Amino acid sequence: MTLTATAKVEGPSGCFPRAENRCLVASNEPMNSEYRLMVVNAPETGLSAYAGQFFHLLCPATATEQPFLRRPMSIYRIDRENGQLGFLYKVTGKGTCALASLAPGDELNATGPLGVGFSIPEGTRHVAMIARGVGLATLAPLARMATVNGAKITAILSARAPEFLMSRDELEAAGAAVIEVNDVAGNSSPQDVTNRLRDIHEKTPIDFMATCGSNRLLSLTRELCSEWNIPGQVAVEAFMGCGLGMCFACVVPVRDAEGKEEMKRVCYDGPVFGVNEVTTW
Amino acid sequence: MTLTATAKVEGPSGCFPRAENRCLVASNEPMNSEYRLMVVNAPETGLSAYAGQFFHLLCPATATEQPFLRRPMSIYRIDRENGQLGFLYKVTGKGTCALASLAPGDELNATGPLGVGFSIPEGTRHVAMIARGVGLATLAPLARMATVNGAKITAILSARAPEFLMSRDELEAAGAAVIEVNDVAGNSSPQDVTNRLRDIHEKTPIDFMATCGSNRLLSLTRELCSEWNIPGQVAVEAFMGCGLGMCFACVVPVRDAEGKEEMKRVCYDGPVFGVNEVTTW
Amino acid sequence: MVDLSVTVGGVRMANPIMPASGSIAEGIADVVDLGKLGAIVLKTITPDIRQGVKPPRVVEYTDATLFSIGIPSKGPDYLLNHTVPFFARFGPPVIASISADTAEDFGNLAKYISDPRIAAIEANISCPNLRAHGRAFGMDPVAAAEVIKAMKGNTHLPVWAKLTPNVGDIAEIARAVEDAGADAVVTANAILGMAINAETMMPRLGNVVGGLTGPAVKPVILRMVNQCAEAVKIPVIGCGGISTGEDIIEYMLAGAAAVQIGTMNFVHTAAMEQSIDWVADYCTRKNIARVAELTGALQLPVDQKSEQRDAVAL
Amino acid sequence: MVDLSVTVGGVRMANPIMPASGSIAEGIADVVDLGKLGAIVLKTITPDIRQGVKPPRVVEYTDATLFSIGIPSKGPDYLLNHTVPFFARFGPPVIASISADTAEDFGNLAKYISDPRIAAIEANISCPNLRAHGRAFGMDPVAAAEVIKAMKGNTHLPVWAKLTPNVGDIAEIARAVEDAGADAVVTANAILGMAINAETMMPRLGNVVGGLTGPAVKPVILRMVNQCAEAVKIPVIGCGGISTGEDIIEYMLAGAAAVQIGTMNFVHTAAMEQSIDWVADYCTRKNIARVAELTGALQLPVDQKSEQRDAVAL
Ligand SMILES: Cc1cc2nc3c(=O)[nH]c(=O)nc-3n(C[C@H](O)[C@H](O)[C@H](O)COP(=O)(O)OP(=O)(O)OC[C@H]3O[C@@H](n4cnc5c(N)ncnc54)[C@H](O)[C@@H]3O)c2cc1C
Ligand SMILES: Cc1cc2nc3c(=O)[nH]c(=O)nc-3n(C[C@H](O)[C@H](O)[C@H](O)COP(=O)(O)OP(=O)(O)OC[C@H]3O[C@@H](n4cnc5c(N)ncnc54)[C@H](O)[C@@H]3O)c2cc1C
Ligand SMILES: Cc1cc2nc3c(=O)[nH]c(=O)nc-3n(C[C@H](O)[C@H](O)[C@H](O)COP(=O)(O)O)c2cc1C
Ligand SMILES: Cc1cc2nc3c(=O)[nH]c(=O)nc-3n(C[C@H](O)[C@H](O)[C@H](O)COP(=O)(O)O)c2cc1C
Ligand code: FES
Ligand code: FES
Repeated sequence: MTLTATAKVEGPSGCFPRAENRCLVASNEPMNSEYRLMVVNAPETGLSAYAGQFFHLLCPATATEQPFLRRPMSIYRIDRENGQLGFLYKVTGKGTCALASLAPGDELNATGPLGVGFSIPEGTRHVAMIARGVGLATLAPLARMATVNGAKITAILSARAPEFLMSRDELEAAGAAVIEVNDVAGNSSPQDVTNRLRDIHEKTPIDFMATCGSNRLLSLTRELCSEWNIPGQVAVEAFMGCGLGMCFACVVPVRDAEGKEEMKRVCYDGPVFGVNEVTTW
Repeated sequence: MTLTATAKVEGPSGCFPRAENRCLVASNEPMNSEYRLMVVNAPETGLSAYAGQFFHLLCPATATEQPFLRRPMSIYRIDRENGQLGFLYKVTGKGTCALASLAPGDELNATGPLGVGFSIPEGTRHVAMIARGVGLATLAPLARMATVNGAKITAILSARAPEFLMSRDELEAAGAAVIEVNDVAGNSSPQDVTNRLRDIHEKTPIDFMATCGSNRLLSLTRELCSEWNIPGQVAVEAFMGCGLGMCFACVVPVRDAEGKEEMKRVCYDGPVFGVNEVTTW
Repeated sequence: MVDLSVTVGGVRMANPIMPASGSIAEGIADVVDLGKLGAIVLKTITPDIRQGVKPPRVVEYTDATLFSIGIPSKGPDYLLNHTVPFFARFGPPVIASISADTAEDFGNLAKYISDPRIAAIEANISCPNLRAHGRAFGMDPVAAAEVIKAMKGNTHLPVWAKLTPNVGDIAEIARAVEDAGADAVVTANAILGMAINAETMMPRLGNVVGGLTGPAVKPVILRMVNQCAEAVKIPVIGCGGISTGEDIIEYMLAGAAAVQIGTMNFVHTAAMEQSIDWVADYCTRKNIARVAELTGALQLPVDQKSEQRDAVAL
Repeated sequence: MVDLSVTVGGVRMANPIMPASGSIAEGIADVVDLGKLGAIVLKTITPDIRQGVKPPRVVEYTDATLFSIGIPSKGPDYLLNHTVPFFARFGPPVIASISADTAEDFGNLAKYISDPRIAAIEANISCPNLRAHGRAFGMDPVAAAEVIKAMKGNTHLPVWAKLTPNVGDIAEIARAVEDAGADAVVTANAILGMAINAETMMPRLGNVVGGLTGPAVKPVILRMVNQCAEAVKIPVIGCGGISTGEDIIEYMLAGAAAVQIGTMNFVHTAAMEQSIDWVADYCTRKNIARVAELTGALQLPVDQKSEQRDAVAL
């Protein structure tokens, strides 16, 4: 048995587990030159989100951008006490530029929670998560999920340069041991990270791994998982149309245990898959 | 000979008498519950406008409105000393709502000056103008044009109710004698206005009339002009595509002296026509 | 109380609003009360199992999308054992949609899925006809009619012909399928389009071409609905570019008996429910007792009737 | 320095950018330096004098317009005595555009206006063919070919065939006009559309239907340009939905040898000039010596070539 869908445990009991949540922006501040954190006050349904799920955000029209489709954003912070959700996003193009224009008090229409998130197998003692870039946003709530389940968590955060490292505080508050690596310091190569993980595993055996945000980190996670014979999960990204499993735009090839490939929907069958299920993305 | 196109006298001498003027909004304030006055700092080409001409305004995209085409607005104020243009506009739909969102310091892209405006025949001694609603915006600069040409000007301003009357100061500053009538007071019927004009004409003969903004005012102007055998002009409105005489969307039937009808472009052949040229609009 | 019910191509519906094929799946039931819809139209299935085309599968425009999915299909057994039971429990009539490589295969598939839980079968004839070098069945009146005949000969369920807009004269195709026995036409599927990335010099879609859908196509499809409604006696179901109740009224005035909403379900899951309410309010406000009265109620000024209607004169 | 020049359908141009027929008139010379354009395409004229259709003549969408003008025309004498001299003085080649009710009239008009100041004649075959109940010449390969043959038999000037997009298979029409001797095809005119006002229950256009133009039509016309370029050897001129230099690159990659900009001239008079600069910068940045190299340079991943290209599979 695995512990999945926190929503099913803590979420609202109505028949509509997902909704177009009309949230109110509480803050929307830059974290560094590329990333912003948007915190919103969300209705009950929105707050039933758990790690690895995402919301499909309606990006407002601005003088320069009129995004038509919604944009998927992982849930970065779930603060049920204060009724708030947080999204950590990189300002990339049309949609995220438009999101960046939202001011406190503005409405954010957020459909969700969507997708199948992380599920930490029962009895897990030590979770290792490895995130880079946007992947951080996706993995952050996993720390609290692990802690709640009585597991220890080690988080390796990777970035181009130290100034792009984020969320140490967020993660430590959730009980994670945080290790930061970056390209400038030269300690973020797959080999370096693998060595670090071997050291950690030596001291406190890792029995579950999670990753997101880089193909190279996925490869090394997959290798270590198979070496140590433990489960591992990855959150996958894809261009989305609907976010609700309806349009089949977001498919990736997923391999079952027998190696048979099938196109699966990142938004509905994922975004979290087993590290061995995902081939390329 | 008639005195037309002030632009040709005072305008810039370059080969491009019209331009996409990049103006800066100086102010954009409500005048009453329906109308706003936008004053912008305009480049030289824009300032060559004269009474009866218009600009084709690019309306900014907002969260709720994305107007695609430009919107035509008569030039309401030409302040060459301060390098400013003024537009008096009624907030009606998409485009004008979007205009209303502009704040001081924002850019307004205004193509113009466009069209053929009023031309006061040389030797004119007494101009009578009759305006209602939006027509006021179009006729206001005529007062200064008349004054500059040494003519006296009487302006009859008509409105639904006294609170919708505007521009008395603007007109008086330009040297006009202003008479206000409105539906609530019950002195704005065509009959009442005609009687007023007859009285005025009796004292100081009117030798040119101009009108805009109401079919009924056009009819009475046409009748008085033919009765007194004086010229009269009217500024006409039409839905526009390009504003530059290129798309032929803005046509109205125009009758020549022999009564032959031809479709003419309001934006290029007009918007000002002789009162006898225009049939319906 | 306004009577919103309509009977369209053998199917009685509580209101004229349904999803377009391929625009909903099980996931929508987590968000929307499907019981309120006029009908529930399922995604097209094929006789075989298909994975669809290579991603990327979507390109976005200001108010349109270009999708190329390639009709992934789990086949007829999955439809009957999973999809139909899942949707049938909500109440509204369930409309299946099928596609196949040949007219005979359309017929066989229609027979195979003829099931009392299905209220009608939509024939997606926008898909490639293997016998005509991959041109859509719906581009040719003869091929389109053959599909409908093959289906009508194999099922007692009503058959709706979903036309492709990628034709010169859609009325001709509508007449052909009417003559072949179709119970309604759905006008229309997506408009064939292409997107290129100037920087990479490559197509933006894995499949190079895709179907343009969403608000931007409304003027084109509205014109086609009007042309079909003038050409045939069977009901016309409007589909393409509809996002609001106001759009629905426009389609009905142009001649549609009912409508389908597609892409807008991806952006606003509430679009269908909200537009049902809007249509009801409109009828109340306009004193229209039965929504069905709106069908074809467009007012043409007398002198407009004779003008150029079949060609662009700019 | 990038070589922007192209030779298209018998006309040498300094760059591949020109206005679409009907999108400029004398007024633009007050704002834009016409000397910079690749060519100057004039509005369509007819043999007779016409006033056009009843207003309203334009409806606006988020990024498109629906115009119905009806080709007001002052006839060929006005063209030769006023329009041509006005535009010829700016330098770029002047392209006339003609339309008529029958193929013979196209031929006669072409002959009448064959004048050394005109570099080529565009045949606007989107207009109604009186012999085919008002359906456009361009909807039928035979009628389209007849028009081109009639013109080619009557003038030594190059003839460009401006196709209508309101067809199922535009490549077929392109091949027909190529066989008939056309020197280039222009792909394409406006897409037939309709607009209804739900409140008044009336059409929004005086002529009921009109032509959809502007950015929203780009994916559809881009696909048609690609289909035409694959079908014929004569140059294809892309027209429809172009507003920026980036759009022009996309059209050239899809197979266009040159492009025409229409509706965008109404919104941004600077659109053509700015896009010439953008294209030059793009070529410099990409190390492309001659803009003509871009024509048809779209990169197709190998495995994309075999996929479904002629039908929508969603
Ligand atoms: C499940 C999921 C969770 C995500 N979580 C986060 C997050 O927490 N923080 C964050 O910064 N980003 C996240 N992303 C990526 C984010 O959705 C994209 O960066 C965003 O859509 C880019 O939109 P844009 O308009 O700013 O960029 P543009 O590049 O202008 O987008 C253009 C088009 O490409 C699509 N697109 C571009 N990049 C992506 C992408 N990576 N994934 C999906 N569609 C894309 C957009 O939808 C749009 O249609 C997530 C993606 C997925 C699928
Ligand atoms: C030469 C000229 C001068 C004008 N001067 C003024 C002025 O000084 N002050 C003022 O308040 N108004 C003026 N108008 C009218 C003004 O242009 C319209 O009120 C405005 O275009 C409405 O746009 P909207 O988007 O707010 O309204 P909407 O009703 O949302 O417009 C919808 C569509 O209708 C068109 N449209 C609607 N009404 C008109 C109209 N009367 N004329 C042209 N197109 C219209 C718009 O272009 C648009 O395409 C003038 C019109 C013309 C032709
Ligand atoms: C992602 C997607 C998938 C679709 N799948 C199908 C399908 O399986 N069968 C079908 O007949 N039409 C399909 N369509 C077309 C829609 O049913 C509809 O005809 C089209 O989207 C136009 O409507 P719209 O503008 O409201 O989206 C699909 C459209 C989209 C966008
Ligand atoms: C107002 C208007 C008038 C037009 N007049 C003509 C015309 O006279 N002859 C012609 O061949 N095309 C005419 N067209 C079509 C354009 O030349 C062009 O094919 C179409 O607008 C698509 O290009 P666009 O999307 O860049 O506008 C006209 C288009 C518009 C909008
Ligand atoms: S985004 Fe539509 S199915 Fe995943
Ligand atoms: S608005 Fe285009 S000609 Fe007047």
